[in-house]
Amino acid sequence: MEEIEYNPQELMVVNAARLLRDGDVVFVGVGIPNLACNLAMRTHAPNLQMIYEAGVIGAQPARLPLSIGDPSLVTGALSVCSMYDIFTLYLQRGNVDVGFLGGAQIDQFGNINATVIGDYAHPKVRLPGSGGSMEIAAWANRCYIITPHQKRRFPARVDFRTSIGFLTGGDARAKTGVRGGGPEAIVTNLGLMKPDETGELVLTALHPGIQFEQVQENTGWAIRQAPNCETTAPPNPEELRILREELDPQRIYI
Amino acid sequence: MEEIEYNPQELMVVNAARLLRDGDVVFVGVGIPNLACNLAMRTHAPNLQMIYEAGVIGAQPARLPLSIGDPSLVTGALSVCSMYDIFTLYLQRGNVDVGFLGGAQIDQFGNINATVIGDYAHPKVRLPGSGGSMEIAAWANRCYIITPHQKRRFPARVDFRTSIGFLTGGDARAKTGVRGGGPEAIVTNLGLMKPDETGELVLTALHPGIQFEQVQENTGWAIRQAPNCETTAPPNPEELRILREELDPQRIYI
Amino acid sequence: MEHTTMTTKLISLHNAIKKYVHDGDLLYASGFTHLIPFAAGHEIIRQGIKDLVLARATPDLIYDQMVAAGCARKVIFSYIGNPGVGSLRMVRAGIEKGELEWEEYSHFSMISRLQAGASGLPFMPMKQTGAADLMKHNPQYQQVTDPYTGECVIVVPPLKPDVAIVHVQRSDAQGNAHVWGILGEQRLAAFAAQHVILTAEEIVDEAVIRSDPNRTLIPGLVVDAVCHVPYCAHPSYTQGYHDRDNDFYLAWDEISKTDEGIQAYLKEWVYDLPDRQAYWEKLGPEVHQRLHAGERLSAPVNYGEY
Amino acid sequence: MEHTTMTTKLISLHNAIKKYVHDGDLLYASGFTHLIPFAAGHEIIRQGIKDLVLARATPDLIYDQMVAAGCARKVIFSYIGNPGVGSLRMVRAGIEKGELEWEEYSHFSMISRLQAGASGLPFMPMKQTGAADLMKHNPQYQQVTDPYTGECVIVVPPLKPDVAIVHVQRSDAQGNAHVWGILGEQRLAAFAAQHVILTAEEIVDEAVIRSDPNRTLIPGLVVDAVCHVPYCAHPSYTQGYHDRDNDFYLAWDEISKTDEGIQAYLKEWVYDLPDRQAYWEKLGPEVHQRLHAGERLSAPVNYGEY
Repeated sequence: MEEIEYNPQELMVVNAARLLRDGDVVFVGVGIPNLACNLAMRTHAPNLQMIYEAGVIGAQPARLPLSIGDPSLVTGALSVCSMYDIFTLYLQRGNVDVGFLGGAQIDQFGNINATVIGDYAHPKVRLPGSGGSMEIAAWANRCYIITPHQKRRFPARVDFRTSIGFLTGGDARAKTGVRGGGPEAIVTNLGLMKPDETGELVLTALHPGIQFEQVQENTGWAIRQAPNCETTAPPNPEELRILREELDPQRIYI
Repeated sequence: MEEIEYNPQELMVVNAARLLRDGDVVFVGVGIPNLACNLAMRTHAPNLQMIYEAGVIGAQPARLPLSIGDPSLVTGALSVCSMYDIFTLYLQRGNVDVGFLGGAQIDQFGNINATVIGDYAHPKVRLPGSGGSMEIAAWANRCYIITPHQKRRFPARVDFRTSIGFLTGGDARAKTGVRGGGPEAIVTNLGLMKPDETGELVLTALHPGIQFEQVQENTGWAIRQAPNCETTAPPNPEELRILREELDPQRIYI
Repeated sequence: MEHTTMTTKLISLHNAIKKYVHDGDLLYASGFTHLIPFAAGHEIIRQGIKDLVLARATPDLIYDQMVAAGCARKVIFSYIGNPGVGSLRMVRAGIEKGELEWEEYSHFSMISRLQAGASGLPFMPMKQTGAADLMKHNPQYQQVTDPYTGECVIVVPPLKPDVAIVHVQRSDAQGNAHVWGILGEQRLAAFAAQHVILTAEEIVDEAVIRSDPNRTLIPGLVVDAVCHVPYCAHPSYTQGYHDRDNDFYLAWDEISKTDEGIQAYLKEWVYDLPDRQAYWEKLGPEVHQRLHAGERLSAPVNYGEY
Repeated sequence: MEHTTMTTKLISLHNAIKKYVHDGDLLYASGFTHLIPFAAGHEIIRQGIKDLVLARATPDLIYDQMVAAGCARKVIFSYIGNPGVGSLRMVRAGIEKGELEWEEYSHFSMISRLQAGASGLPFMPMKQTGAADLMKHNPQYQQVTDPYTGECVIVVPPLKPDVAIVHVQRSDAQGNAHVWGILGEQRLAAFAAQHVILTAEEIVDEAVIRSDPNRTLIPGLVVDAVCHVPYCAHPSYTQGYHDRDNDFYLAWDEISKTDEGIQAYLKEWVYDLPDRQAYWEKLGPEVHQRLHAGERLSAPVNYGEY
């Protein structure tokens, strides 16, 4: 069989898409998550529905949007509502199955920092802040994180918890009373991490050709490999064709 | 001068209309209050704005509506919103200057009963209940009541306080923390009652030809006459022309 | 999207009621004066469903008829009048005789319960109204202390109907629906409920819905069943489709004065008819003519092609 | 109504800002990505207004520019990014250097503050998010005990701007405005504020507004000033009128890398121009062409003639 070439972005999009289920209602951002949803819709999840925090349901954008408030998301959408409504009627109500999250730091328990590096009151680096991610992380039924695997992105502890994963592990998340299930998987360019029963992220899959050592080198804590750690199937030609020809022909994100 | 004839409904509409001020935003019901607002708009208050609890702002009905949810209120209105919005953004927020109230009983302190005659749990007569009047009475800047003057309608104490006037008088209303000013006048077919500084309703005006004794006979408490009790000016020909020719030519309410 | 293969949610009203409304359910048939789904109420009566808890801000004639037909064990309401006419005689008699349970609110607190239910919140706050009598009789009203001022704030808990029935002007086969005119509590009832039966005056292509997404107040993702039921709302009305039958609202006041009157009405207009189409035909051309809605079209807006 | 003699609220943006925006005010220039009133921000810069508290869920470039121009003492926000691009360098630098006060929320808690302000409520509740770090640093977050379950509920207090600036597609001379596309917090900001400056792409006859009352999200009764400002939102956009200038959002990331870059930009595009018309003309035909919005009209709805 001929070797199929793909880049790390394509690899992450394909693996994220495969995590989505048919019928999922997804609170989605621009960029990689948007591509993952669209790929899933064109393959195994035709009934997936995308919701944008800007208040858009069922967008059919004719182009890849730069921002989640792009006019192309609105024209031809199924429904557009106010921001208060999207956060209450959809997210807080429990109508969102999946949320995509990101941030500058993700820690051992899937907590995310998108707020500050250093001290909050006197930040070394001031980041954009929560946006909707505090609520998405808490209220979506399950969450996914897609991010390059770099040591600075995966510290043992985040400097600031903008949105929560499993806090300090164990029943810490459940005790807060948040309704959602928390991070279900982190998709990186090296593999997949998932929480174990204590909420600690462990490596559950490696991408083809990646060694565990590469993961450990790029992770800020002593990461454990799940006993049944798998190797992901490489992106298949159809997935890559859809991505390259239909979804991002100008290669903005891939 | 020729004697002008008018009926009690016309008299009440005209006197209620005169209480309205130019620019008032009025939370209005169907029937007599609706006529009063329209008459005020066509005479001294062209900038009066009508709001219906059904969520309609600035209606231009081509006919007199039977209900406050009539389709003729919607076609050609300035704005139509949900019920939650009309009660929050308009009424609770303080954007309503005037509310019109009614009920089966109004007592000495302007409290209204629209709920039950007799015991609440085992009612002798079950009335329709609050609708929006609990909130209108509390949150409109000022309220007016238009009602025929009958003893059974004006007991000393209402059987049930559906919406509040001045409760037991004094600072009782202020102590509840409600934002609105409470009933400012009760317009009847005999005259006008207004609260004195203790919140007790006193007779402040008699309609032409009416004697104080008639008011006392038709009131369930020993009503006091204000020292400066006036006689209202009779409906003038222009007011009556507008009412009869423009507003209610079929004489549904007048 | 073109390749979407969603199965349609279109089923008959008969089957939708059969599938989603069960004895003992908490039902919210929504619509403030406007869009009241009478056809659904009649179908529930025909199916002999019992022990329902009927919640509506304004029970209107629809619940008066359902109470008369023996469908209800309890009503939850904020105004039990026949708007502009007078009493709802059946609901009133049920309460006066102690045969019908009830739970009572003001309009805003009733709608706030739906807002809490639709928002996934444990309560919604409202300002003081000073009207303590009702609060004394309804323990659902509670107070919390405002942490900013120390003052008391009234709160009401979520209302979470088992089923909401929502009538709309036009919907696609997935239940994405355009609604206009008086909006009442339509949207909140749909989001608050566990299941949603949508009845629509027209079933339209998804492209019509997508041409004006801001008009889509009910999204298909909360809808379980989509039923094409023209004239569903009569004697209430559907803005732009037919007028409110004020004559019938006045007539019901007479009909409902006697048990015989009501039973004769239910037999003639509910039990002996198979569905709404037969009902509408039976009303006859004179009524159709009287309730005809003329044309006043909205000025279009441009969403732009991007 | 025909005989209505309301005086128009139409005034120039220059005069509206002069009249309603004062040093030290709490300002909310609304719009989530869409309808951001850049022209108003530029006019505030030109008038040299100082010490403003700038509140917006997403400060976007408009507040970055106002901070750069020295108009602000504090920002209140939930996301200080350049959407899809990266940082808001001026806001970020102000915070990192300790020269700009800030008060921070998540999107929903920020919008809930507006909802409370718009509703006349002392607070709005939200479910637990478990994200204690921000709540620890912002004492505006409080908790109350849910009287129904005994659990803790997060609450936020009302945000009551002195002035809101709201851009809309079309308005009549009284400020009754149709808005479509992404609605963000437009409506809430208008109702929450003490004063409202409305900028409109088009001033239309009242009859256009009345043809579609459900589209009127901002009623004239909360509006103080109506300003006719076409292209007010550039480089943000107005759905159906012009596209978002993504190129400029990318370019600002470069421009704002140096103080010289920013000052040169402000001189050329703000201080040296009298108004938005001059700005739009200066952008030139190529940009106009690039941002052209094609036509996709909404399917009309019938309100009926009753």
